[in-house]
Amino acid sequence: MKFTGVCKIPAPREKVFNAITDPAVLQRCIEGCEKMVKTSEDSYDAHLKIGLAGMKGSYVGKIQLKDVKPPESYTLIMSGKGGPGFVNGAAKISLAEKNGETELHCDADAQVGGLIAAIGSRLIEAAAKRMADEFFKKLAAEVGKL
Amino acid sequence: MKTLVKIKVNGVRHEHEVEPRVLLVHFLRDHCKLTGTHVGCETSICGACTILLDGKAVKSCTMFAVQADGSEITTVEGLARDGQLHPVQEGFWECHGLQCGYCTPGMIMSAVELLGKNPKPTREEIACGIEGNLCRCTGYSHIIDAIEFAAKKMAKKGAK
Amino acid sequence: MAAATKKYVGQPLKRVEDPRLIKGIATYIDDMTLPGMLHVAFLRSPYAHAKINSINTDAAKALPGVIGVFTGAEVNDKCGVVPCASQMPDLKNPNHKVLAGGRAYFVGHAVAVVVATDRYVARDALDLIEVDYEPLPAVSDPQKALEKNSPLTHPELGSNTAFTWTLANGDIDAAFKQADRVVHQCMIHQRLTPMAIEPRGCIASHHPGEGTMTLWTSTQIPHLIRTLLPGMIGVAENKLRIVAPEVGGGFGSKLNLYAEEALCCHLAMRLGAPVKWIETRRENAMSTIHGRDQIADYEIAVKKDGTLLGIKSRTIADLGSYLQLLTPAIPTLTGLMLGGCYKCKAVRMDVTGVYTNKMATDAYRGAGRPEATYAIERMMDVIADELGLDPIKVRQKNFPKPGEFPFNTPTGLTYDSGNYQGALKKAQQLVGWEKLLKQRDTARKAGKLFGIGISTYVEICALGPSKMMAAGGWEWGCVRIEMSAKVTVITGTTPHGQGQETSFAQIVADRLGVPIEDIVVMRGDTAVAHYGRDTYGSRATAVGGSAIVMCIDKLVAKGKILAAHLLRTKPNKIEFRDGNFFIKGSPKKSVTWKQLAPESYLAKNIPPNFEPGFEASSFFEPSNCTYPFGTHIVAVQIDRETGEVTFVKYTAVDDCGPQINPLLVEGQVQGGIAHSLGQVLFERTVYDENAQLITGEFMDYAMPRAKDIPEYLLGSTVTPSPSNPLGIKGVGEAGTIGATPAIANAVIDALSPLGIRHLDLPLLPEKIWKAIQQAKGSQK
Amino acid sequence: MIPSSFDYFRPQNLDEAVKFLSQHEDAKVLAGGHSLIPAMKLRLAQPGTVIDISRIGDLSYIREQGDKILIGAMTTHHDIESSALLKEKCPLLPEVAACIGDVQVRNKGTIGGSLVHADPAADWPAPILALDAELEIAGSNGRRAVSASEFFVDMMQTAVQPNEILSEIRIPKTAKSVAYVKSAQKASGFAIAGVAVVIFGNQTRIGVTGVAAKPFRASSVENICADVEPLNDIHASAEFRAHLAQVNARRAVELARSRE
Repeated sequence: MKFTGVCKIPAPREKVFNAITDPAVLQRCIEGCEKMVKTSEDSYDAHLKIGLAGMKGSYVGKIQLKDVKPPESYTLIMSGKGGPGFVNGAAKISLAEKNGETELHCDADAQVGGLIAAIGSRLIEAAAKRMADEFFKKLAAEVGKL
Repeated sequence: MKTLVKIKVNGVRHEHEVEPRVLLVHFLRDHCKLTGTHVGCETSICGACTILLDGKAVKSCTMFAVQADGSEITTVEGLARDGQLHPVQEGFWECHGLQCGYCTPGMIMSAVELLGKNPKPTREEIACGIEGNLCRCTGYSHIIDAIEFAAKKMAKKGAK
Repeated sequence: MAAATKKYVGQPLKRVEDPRLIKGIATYIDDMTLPGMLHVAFLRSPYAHAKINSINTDAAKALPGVIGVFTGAEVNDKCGVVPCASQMPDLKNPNHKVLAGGRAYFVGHAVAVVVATDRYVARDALDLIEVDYEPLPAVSDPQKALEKNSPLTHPELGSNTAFTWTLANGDIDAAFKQADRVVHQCMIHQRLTPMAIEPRGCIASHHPGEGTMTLWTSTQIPHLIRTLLPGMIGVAENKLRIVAPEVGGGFGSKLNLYAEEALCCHLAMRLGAPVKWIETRRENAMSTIHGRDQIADYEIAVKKDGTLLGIKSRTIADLGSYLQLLTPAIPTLTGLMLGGCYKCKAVRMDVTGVYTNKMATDAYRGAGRPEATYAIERMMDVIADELGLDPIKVRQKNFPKPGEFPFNTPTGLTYDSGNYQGALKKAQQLVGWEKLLKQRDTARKAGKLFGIGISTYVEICALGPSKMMAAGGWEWGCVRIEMSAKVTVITGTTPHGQGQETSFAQIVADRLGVPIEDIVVMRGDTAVAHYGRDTYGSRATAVGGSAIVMCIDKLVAKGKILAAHLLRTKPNKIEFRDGNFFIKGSPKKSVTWKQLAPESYLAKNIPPNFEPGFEASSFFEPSNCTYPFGTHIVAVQIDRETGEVTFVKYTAVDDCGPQINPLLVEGQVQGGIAHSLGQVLFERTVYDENAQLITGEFMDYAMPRAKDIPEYLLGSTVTPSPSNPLGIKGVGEAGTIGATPAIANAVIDALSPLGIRHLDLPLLPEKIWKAIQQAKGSQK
Repeated sequence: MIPSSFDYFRPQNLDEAVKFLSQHEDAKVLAGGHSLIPAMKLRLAQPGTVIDISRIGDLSYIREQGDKILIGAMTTHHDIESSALLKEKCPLLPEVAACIGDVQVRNKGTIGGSLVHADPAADWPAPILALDAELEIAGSNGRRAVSASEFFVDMMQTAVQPNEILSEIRIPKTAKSVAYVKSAQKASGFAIAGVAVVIFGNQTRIGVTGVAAKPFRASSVENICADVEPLNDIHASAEFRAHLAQVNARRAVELARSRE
């Protein structure tokens, strides 16, 4: 499943970059992220409770930041698994500054497996998109707060 | 944690202490020992588990037994009376409306409900009436024949 | 041979097996309970390919009610590998174990097994097992699997190619040199899920005192399992009893010995208690065999007038991730039937069997033959289209005439008997051919997309002579006239819906001259039916029924000896008719089975050297397979805007030889057509590019429903087969084999005015709509 | 096939139900069960508490009140399909009900359960939007009403909060000039593109389901999907969904007009 998203955040690039590489901010922006623990220089363990309506699943995942090039880009590698299946993905995040605003590009490729792939096929793409929208919305708010 | 569930099945009272999560179909099969009602899927599609709950066809795999507490259920085992087959059962036998027989109890229960609501269905109406029941053997044509046969038989009986 | 008066044979009798089924008192596997029985549940891999670093079962083991939790490390060295009966030179076999070891290689691969006192507890325990998977790259597309840099399904095999197989007969190069034209088309035979409504399941019970094992399992092949299981669990064949109780549909998916069956036997021994496993639908969709899945390039060399000269095919067969019983054999059956019902001097088929990270493919209704028939019958239309000929005339031109049988095919088979033109003609009459053509003209003039499709098919059935089969192609039967003159018939076939309890009783009643009510047919239990080769490949009545006929002949011969003794004459003076043994010319001097049977069992007044009792058993070895054939004609209309296909007419004329019970034959044909209709219009097993299974439930795998079924006009012709004493050809797969190309051809014919020549199955509304859009675009 | 364990409550009335709901954080309301139970059997949903509202008798009714018809949230699809009152005064609902699932599903499944589950491919949202229905929601602070357009928030998310229960659906009476045309997903019967049309004089109102993550009111008959991003899955591409929505809208309008 491929996913591309763009959002504009009215803040300078450095500020946005710092926010999206700060685990505390990430935790607040990722819907259902209950815990995020740093395990090494650029790796984190995350506990997520995500899903749709009553169909929530608990996932335990690892997040790793790779090819970090402040303040322009990095790649977020994540793998998570839980009762209903697993999600593995990589998202290339790049930031461009225009007129004091930061344009965030997200190019993600995710693999969904297990029950969620089989049962939720028609919902997954839309759900992922919704989660991303939510993430961007919260991120903009977070950056505003900084 | 267990709850007492009382259900009248085929005219006989059954009372069993079960967990709330026990599915009605398992209550019937495992606790009442009525294994004519079958399970073919878990998403409420195949209809092999169809029973009559207070006269209405429902899928017993998509109900908890506690939900049926206090109700009256008819399963395929309860259709024949005094050794006399129900006309729908007769129809299935006469018209070769079954092969492996696994979907048959559910199919028969749906047909019974259909003929209760619509005693003179067209072939198309019959097909719609059993849309909630999958059969992999017969290709349905003989099942439709069987239900037509039953409708005629029941009309004759009613006329007498 | 016993003289048979046809009192029962040929009658559309209702089935003797039905009362228990319609009353809901039949016994399927899940209806059985044994004292002290434990329940088994499997944890299955959500990954298409992953290294298993560790499995922690502590929490699951600690759950009250859990008796044991086992992983591959604990059971794989105690159980043999899942057997594959088809031998092929250079076949690479990954030796599939009962549980995944260090690696899971398809979604649904069993990774651990739980045994508990209750099925609810067993399910709960699955959630408590922690598996550390390390995802590995997976391959889903068989064509990509053959590319150089593809991930390997089994790295230790060094390649995804499991085998290559070539069938070559006749001078193919010469055929193509002589051709006026070479017609080419690539076709995809999509993956399908058999989806018997009853999922699989089994109960294993070990008796340590005797050292015996009983396995009740929802299977088509208890006897083959008894042959193969010793190699997996180490219990000798003569200590194994396999029982197929009532079986809720098979369609080939239960023509297998699966890992779960062997593992349940092992667990029953290990834990000293009977164990039961019942598959869920989702498990059934991901870890019971799938069918079809071939991608093939077909080239046919033809003369201008439509004469076939040579057929070439290069086929990629997607085997999935491992070999089940017949996995590699399926595409070879395709090869054998590639010539269809046509004369053609040269055939060449090259098959590459490929491993991918998916469930194994194997025999699903038709097993390799629907691919062949679909290919050749689709190609006949493409040829007609390219040459501007009438598709019926092209077919007729290449039919062997009735006098040309037995007909040797370029693939090395000998078609037993046939009258292809006869079936075609009858189908045309039945459908009202000329009127139907006019109806199409009128519809097209009104701007409608209306199409007529035809298929003239031949199939290979009644499998088959033992030289063609891995484990024997004979069949066993036994007939016993009891002391009471009631008759017990035991067949080595394992009917599971086909109705042989009735059709065999019909055969026996006529041939023994006893009332059909006095006959019981037993099947499916190796303790009762000692030997058998079971039910698949449309073989049960043709081969199994013939074994029964042999038994009857023996009993009648024996009856004559005893009758002669009682009537004080010589056996060669005794005639037998309708249950009466009488002295030739003096029909009043007679005895019946009712008198003979007690005499024989009491044995007080029998001739010298006469063996008491009345029981005969026989192994019947067919001289050849049978080749049923027929013609299906279909008319459809397509909604131009939505791509929806609706049936206007469906006519089929099938020739399965003499019919024992026309009602059952009709049921088989209708059921078979429904499988085809599903395949042509909507069924497909979908794995995504990472080999995740998307169609894992009835929510996503579309099954035919009553509303989808057209009204049928069915007919038959009768051409007996010389391969067996009944002349029967078999009918279990005819519908599926004949219907697929007919329906597809009708849809393509409807689209042909737009310039559309071929679309791959399934012909989903969206695919049709897109093709219409494209055609419109290119016409502009 | 087997759900995980839960505590089960069967309240006698709506107030009690709402009270239970607010007391149990991990609770789900069980109505007809045809969305929740399959999800529980696959363990996609594992509520700790299930509150069965099916015995609350005063939630199952179809009655006339002024220019409206009131439908209790626990009314089954079948009761709507066969209601003489609705056939006469709001024929769109019986027409839609007949398209839902199959006979057995319609006998047990409820309009309220389906609406709150808010599956983007469910049938009910289309007529509810086209009719501009009003939905009454019960919570611990009494009852509130929302309009159909406020009700559907997102995919599987409605205005009904976790501690609330949908109690009633209020629909306007209409003429016979209504129609529902649906392209169904072949396997499950869910809508790929379901279009409900209500013609009120010269006003045509169109509700669309199955096409996007959220059901919607189309602003123009000519371009049904102008404002939405169609879903994409193995059963239909976004392009095909949009096309079917357009075709079905035209057909539904024609059908509704023919009934005028």
